Amino acid sequence: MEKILEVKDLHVTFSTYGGTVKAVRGVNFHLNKGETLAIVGESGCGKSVTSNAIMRLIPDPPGKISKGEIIFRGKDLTKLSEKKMRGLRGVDISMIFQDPMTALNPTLTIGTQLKEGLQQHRKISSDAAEVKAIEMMDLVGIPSPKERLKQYPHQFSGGMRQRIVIAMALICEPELLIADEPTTALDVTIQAQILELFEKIQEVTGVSIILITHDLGVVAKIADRIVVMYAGKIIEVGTKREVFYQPEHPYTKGLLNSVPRLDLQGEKLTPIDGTPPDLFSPPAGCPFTARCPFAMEVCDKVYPTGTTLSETHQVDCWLQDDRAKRLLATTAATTAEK
Amino acid sequence: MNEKILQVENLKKHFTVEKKQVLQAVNDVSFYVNKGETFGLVGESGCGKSTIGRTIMGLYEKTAGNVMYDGRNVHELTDKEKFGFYRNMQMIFQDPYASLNPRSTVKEVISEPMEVHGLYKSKRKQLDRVYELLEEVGLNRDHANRYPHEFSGGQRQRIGIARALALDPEFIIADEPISALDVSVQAQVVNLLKDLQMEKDLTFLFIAHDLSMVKQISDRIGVMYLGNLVELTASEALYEKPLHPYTKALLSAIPIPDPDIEESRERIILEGELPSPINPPSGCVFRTRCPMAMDICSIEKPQWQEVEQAHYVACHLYDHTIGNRDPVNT
Amino acid sequence: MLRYILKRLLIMIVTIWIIVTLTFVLMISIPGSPFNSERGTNENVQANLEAHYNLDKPYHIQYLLYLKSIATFDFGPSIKQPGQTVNDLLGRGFPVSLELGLVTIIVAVISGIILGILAALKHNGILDYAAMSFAVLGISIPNFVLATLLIQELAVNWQIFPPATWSSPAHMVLPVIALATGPMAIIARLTRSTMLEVLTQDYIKMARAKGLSPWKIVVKHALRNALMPVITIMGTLLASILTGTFVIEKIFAIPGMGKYFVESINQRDYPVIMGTTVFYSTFLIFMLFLVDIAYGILDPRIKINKKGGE
Amino acid sequence: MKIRIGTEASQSTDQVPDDWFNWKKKDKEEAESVARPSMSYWQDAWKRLIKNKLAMLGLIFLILLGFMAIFGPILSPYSVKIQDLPNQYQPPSSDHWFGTDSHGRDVFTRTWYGARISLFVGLMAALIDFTIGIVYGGISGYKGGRTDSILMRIIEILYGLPYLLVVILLLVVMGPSLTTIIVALTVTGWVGMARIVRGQVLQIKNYEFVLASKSFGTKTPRIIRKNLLPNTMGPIIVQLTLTVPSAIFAEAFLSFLGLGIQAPHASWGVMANDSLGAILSGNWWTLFFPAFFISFTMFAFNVLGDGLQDALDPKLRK
Amino acid sequence: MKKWLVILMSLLTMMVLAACTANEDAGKEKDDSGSDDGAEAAEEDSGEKVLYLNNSKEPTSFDPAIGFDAQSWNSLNNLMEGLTRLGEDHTPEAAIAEDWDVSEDGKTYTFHLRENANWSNGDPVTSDDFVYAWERLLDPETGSAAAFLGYFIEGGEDFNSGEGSADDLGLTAVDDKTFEVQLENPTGYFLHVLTNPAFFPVNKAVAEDNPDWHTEADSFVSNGPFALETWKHDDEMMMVKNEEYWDADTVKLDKVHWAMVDNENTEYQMYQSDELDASDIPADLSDELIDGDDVAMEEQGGLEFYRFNVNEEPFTNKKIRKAFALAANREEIAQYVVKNGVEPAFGFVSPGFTSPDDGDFRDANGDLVTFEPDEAKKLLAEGMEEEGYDELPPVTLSYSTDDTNKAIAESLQNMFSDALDVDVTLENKEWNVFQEEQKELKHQLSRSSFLFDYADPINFLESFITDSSMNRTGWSNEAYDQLIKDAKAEKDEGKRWDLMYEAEALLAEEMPLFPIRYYNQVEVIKDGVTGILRHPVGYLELKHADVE
Repeated sequence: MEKILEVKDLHVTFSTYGGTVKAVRGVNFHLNKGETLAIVGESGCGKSVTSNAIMRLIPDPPGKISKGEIIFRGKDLTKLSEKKMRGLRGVDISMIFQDPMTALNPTLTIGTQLKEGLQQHRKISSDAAEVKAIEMMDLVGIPSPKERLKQYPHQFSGGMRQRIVIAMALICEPELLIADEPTTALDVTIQAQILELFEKIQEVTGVSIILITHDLGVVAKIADRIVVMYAGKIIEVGTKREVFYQPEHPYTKGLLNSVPRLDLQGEKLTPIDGTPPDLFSPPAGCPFTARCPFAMEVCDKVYPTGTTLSETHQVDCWLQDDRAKRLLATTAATTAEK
Repeated sequence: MNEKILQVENLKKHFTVEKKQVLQAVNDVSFYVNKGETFGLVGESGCGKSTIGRTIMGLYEKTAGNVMYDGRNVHELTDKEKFGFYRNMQMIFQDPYASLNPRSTVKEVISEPMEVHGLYKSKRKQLDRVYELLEEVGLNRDHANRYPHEFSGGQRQRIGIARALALDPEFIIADEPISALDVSVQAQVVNLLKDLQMEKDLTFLFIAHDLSMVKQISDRIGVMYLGNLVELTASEALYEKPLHPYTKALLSAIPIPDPDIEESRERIILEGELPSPINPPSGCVFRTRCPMAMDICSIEKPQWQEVEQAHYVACHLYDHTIGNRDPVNT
Repeated sequence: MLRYILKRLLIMIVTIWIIVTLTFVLMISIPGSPFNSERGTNENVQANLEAHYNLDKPYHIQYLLYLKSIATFDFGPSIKQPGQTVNDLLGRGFPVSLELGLVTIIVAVISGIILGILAALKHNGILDYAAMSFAVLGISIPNFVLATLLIQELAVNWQIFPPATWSSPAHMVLPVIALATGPMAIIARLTRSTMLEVLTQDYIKMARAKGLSPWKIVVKHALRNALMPVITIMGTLLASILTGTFVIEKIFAIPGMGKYFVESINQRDYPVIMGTTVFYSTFLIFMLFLVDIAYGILDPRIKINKKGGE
Repeated sequence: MKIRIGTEASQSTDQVPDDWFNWKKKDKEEAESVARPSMSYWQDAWKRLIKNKLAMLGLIFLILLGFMAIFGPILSPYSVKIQDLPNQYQPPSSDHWFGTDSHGRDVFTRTWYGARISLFVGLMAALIDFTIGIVYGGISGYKGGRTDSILMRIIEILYGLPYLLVVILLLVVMGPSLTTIIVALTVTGWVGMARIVRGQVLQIKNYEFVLASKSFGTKTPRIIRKNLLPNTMGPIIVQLTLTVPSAIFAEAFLSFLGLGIQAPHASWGVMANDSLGAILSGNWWTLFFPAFFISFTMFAFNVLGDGLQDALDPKLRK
Repeated sequence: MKKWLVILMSLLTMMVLAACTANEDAGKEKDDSGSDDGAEAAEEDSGEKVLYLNNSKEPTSFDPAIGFDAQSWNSLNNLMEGLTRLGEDHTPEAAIAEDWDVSEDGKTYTFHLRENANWSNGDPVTSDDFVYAWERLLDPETGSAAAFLGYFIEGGEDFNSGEGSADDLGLTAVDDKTFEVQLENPTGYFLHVLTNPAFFPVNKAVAEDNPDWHTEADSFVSNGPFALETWKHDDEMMMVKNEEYWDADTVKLDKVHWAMVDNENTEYQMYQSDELDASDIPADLSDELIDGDDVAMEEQGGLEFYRFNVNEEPFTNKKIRKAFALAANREEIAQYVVKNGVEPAFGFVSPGFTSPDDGDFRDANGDLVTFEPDEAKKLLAEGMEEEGYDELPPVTLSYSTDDTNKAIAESLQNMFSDALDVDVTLENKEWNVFQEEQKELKHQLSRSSFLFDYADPINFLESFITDSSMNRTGWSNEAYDQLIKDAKAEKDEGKRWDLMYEAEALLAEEMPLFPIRYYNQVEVIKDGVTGILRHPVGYLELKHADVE
């Protein structure tokens, strides 16, 4: 499998009046060609920051990629000049944002907004761009595209707007598409339409997708591999099935247990107690310690090194340590005795 | 046991937008809530579910119909009676960021209803009650002097719940209380609500767009579409045997966090978009997107009828005068 | 659209009527007479004059006469400039004031917007501080001080521009600078702050994600949205510029209509007071109306709403 | 393929002592702990403001100015009234720090007396604008509907009124005095404030916390007092910081029309206008000091206003 | 929506272009030695003599009966001419009237008009034109503020008050070129009065044809040294030499350009940048400029003074009035406040009125009101005792809104405080209100000014008789009334002057008003500009002016 993107030891910080927020703290992952990688996590875990960092869209100041490499097709994006980066954006890497209501400029026709990326990068005529725009509108399933090109965003519903945003992102036929919570703002029936569209697009264009989401249902449907983030760290990586069926990190487990399932009856949900830590002063050890039902003293003090469970499955957790396994066994024994 | 504490009869709520244009937010909706149960109201954004909640609460004037609480018409109460009524019924709001006054401390937020109703003569007692409430929702008394913005979303929502409990109500309208929260936290709040219901014998009207969560907490569920109630039944029945095409589509659209199930599932993808409530379709409002629409659907509004025991639906497919067609299997 | 315009027109007429009435009440409540002179005039002569200008009539008749003159757009003769009608005065003064005002607005808007954009793009940078200091300085100097200073430096000491009067483009430079500095500063600050806000919007991020150049993003995506608040304050700005023209016209000896405001009151030249008030108000209200329309053009959402309203 | 995930692990697994592998005591408090120090909105805003150097510069200047307005005249051996005609137009010296003016009065002393008048005018105008604006805008925004459109129409009419005309008429009718000046400044000045309050109220009255308050039967006055006002304060305060200097400025404009305050009192506006000829004659100090203080006060209030806007803007808070 | 951008860009470009052209223009002008515009430079090259002056404001009216103010006179006096005109020695000399006869009783004047006196349109100036103009002046329908000047004419006051008719006026057109006037009293200074623009003729034929003949340059007909070429209202005027003028040979200027700049500083700045040939001196610059070579200074008949209201406490008391009068340091006011070389006034009638024995009125009657702070303090104490005051009732000093008025008022406030220990409140009123209140005796102490209409002290002195509309003090004194009445009827000049000396002394004794300073006319004039005449009583004269 060809890696089209590799993120190595990425650190992103934001300096605010209250101090420095370490939003992303040493993140490593890669993306294979043609796959869909889901980055899952709760709000503030750094998943959006990571995706923005890949696009080099972190507002600087206050944000800053303080360390790390982002290798895309052999080039380190963090070292590219702004101008070269601009040539990459929209052409090789595109991005879709969460809220289709605000992602479109209300004062420009969608035709203008669709075409401008193409015109910027491909230096083609307005007419040619229009042909391409209509083609894209067709692809994303917008009826009578020619007429609708002249309309303004407010004349479209939320679902339609998200389709337009997708068309916009794909118009230059990028290799990598980063979708930042693309369905969160949509109703379920519309979400279903859009997810369907993603599948179709990947089939047609073969684009690799990084999907940022907090919705495990969505992940279960369209992801190939999953990255679980918590408090600026990646705590578990694996294929979809590994993460869903053999989760090893207590957080991943907790997450799966706390989600209500339509197909299961009446069992009480198991929430994860507590609140994620404040990233102004992240704990030295594992950030999940305070909420972890299996927290040990070591967890507070040292961040666990990664444990490789399979070729595709890694987890950062002290429970993987042999000593912890012994502890678990003795505890199980004592509980059983009682 | 099955005492109907709240009855909503043919409730209509229309808003006038600009001039002459009428937004039919709620159209002829009837249902009841039994004492001690959780009644879930689901639907997609703009279907009028929040409007129903606020109209029941008396925050909006109704356009037509009745809201009977404990045998009394909520919209016909005198100001004084209404003030008393608020002690029975309280509300939890959607946005934990917007529903707490950012300039008040947690103590002030929670004690505000008590102060308005003059429950406690002494400040001391009132404060004790605030501490008690905080602990009930899983926070601690040290939090009382902090400001809402210092808390996480889940914590804030618990503060909102504490406020709703301050008057010791028997009925709580929870208006999308979890939709703004993270998944792991949603379960905290839902469990808290469930515990409180057991402890205090509360009745809930639980409004949400997330059917899987509503199903988790509700005894009975009403499904809304564009201002109309389209189906109402017990929560298991709704999942096991949905009748209305919209309910079916809704159920199938919800992704299940299980790759195997998800990959094998067939789904009904609804075409098109939600019509505008300013100019809703004639007849059945769902007909424009319904995969099983018939001619009659555009002409006549389907009756609200009890098709099976305690299973209501408004759809011509189940109209006996047309012929009881068995619904297509999902 | 037509109905909307008609409705607006009706509201404008009512507004002007109220303004006229207010002005009339204020006007008759000032002591003094147009025929007051250092020497004191013969009573008989005074009575004759008052009769000639209908000032001997009861107030309600005078009021009706004014309303009539307004309805016919004929404000009658000026009392203090015999042989001149109010329409003559306005016809002469207004084009000059308009020219001054228009050039000022254009200069203020363009330079203000450019300054604001530069400041926003270099947020918290040196350019930002420089532009904003300049802007605040612009607001901080009374225009009569600035005007006198400009003449002394640029006209007298450096002899770059003519010091006063109004006859060639060169004559415009100093008064326009003096008048435009304040509004420019206001616009610059406003543009900066809305620009900063707009730049954080998702669609700007989207545009960046498309790989558009910063210049294109500013011009195509940010500017138009950032201009909305500028358009909103345009009405008030216009009013303040029109007020400001009085001072500037006086200092630069520009034959505009600004002085009629002050002199007509000092001289109790009632028809001129009425005429200038009505003219000014109508103009201003009409400009506010145009601002509304401009708003609609800039923001497609509004246009549609109006269409929907028909 | 092997990927190392953790990077901050300073020690390799083997170096971690065995006895750390013990269950940690459960601490519910910790899970719900709130790490940030408790701070009210105002404390928070203040902290933000302090970081804004320019705004603090403005604030410090204004405090100094206030101090000098109160104590400045005491520092000077001259009285504001004392004239010494033969001693006119003395340049700044150790006797007269800011020189003397056309009547041989000490400019230093007069500047601080002028500060009193100018600041008084500015503060009064702001206070009146504030009061009327809050009541009018509050009613308009809160009541909404018909009331709102009528009240807004009235404002539109006020916009249409030629301000200059109104002010002159007023001054002629009432005669120039401090009261007249303040009335003239506020007669249409409150409109801006009213619009801001209205906009704020319109926005905030739909917030859920207001609805929440209504949902347990809170009466309108309490809602306004407890919910609306505290939350509209930010932009109102910012507007106030802009009203004060613009009133001082407008007063200077009235002085140009000859409608300023009477001797022996003098505002900066009067002093500046009286000394306009200094640009020609070179007696710069007569104009410079009042003009400088007008400008710098304007500047200080403006940067402070900008700073406050940033500090009080809820959008920046999370 | 690119359209919008296009508009913006084109506007921007326009601005840049405008700025560039503006610069070019400015550059050119500098080369033209800073003249007003290119055209003017061309005129200078062609040898035309153009004088650049400032009229400060739009002339109220060029209708001689209506334009009764300085902003009309300065230009009107050079456009038209009456029967007599002030000469270089400030005395009346023959103008349209070649000569005249005065009857024995001094009441009948017969004027012989020049045969070659013509209007600018070629019409001859006839005695009918004078009858027509003077009747209009006195006609109550005209509403002329200058009508009172015509009260010297028999039946003038009656006609103007609506009691008589035009037919009873003492005006007779004997023939086209002979004009006879009957007066009420023998008025020794009548020839001087006639120089006032109110007595200018009006071309009857033109005026009857077009009543608005005087409002535009096109229709304006003049009979003086200059004709009106262009008149851009509120902007500028251009006068050209009137070739039809009987004395056209004397006129040296080809053109006079009038700007209308109503701001002292701007006016001077324009002078500095060579856009004006003459300018007033801003008070702030007086110290620097007043001794310069380019300064022309001329006396002006007039007085700035303060009126007491003798009906209002505390000024019901003569000693208190005097105390205030003596407490004012006029020298300092003149030197440091008003500046520009004005003279402090120690009497009421300004210098420059020549008595029959060739002395000056002022020198003959001496200093009547001086600065005596000690005496003032004493008088105040005495006065307060007389009135039984423990404390002086509050005093408000009123003035009409104006920078100089304000500066003087502020000085007086301080002087009263210094010398009398009295804190006076200042109050300024807008001019119109101030006038009205002063006439209605609503002030206690109010600023006033008087400029002579004609060169005779009686013009001022008769203002303070009982019931005079110019009195405005509430002061009434039988002895004074009698003195004035006698003086006006007195045919013998020597005796008449004695009566006037006595009246002025009585005024100083009673002190219903106190003087501040006399007026003067000061301006800076460019090198090479000569012959601009300013009369102490009278109007700007450009007939003899010349530009190098």
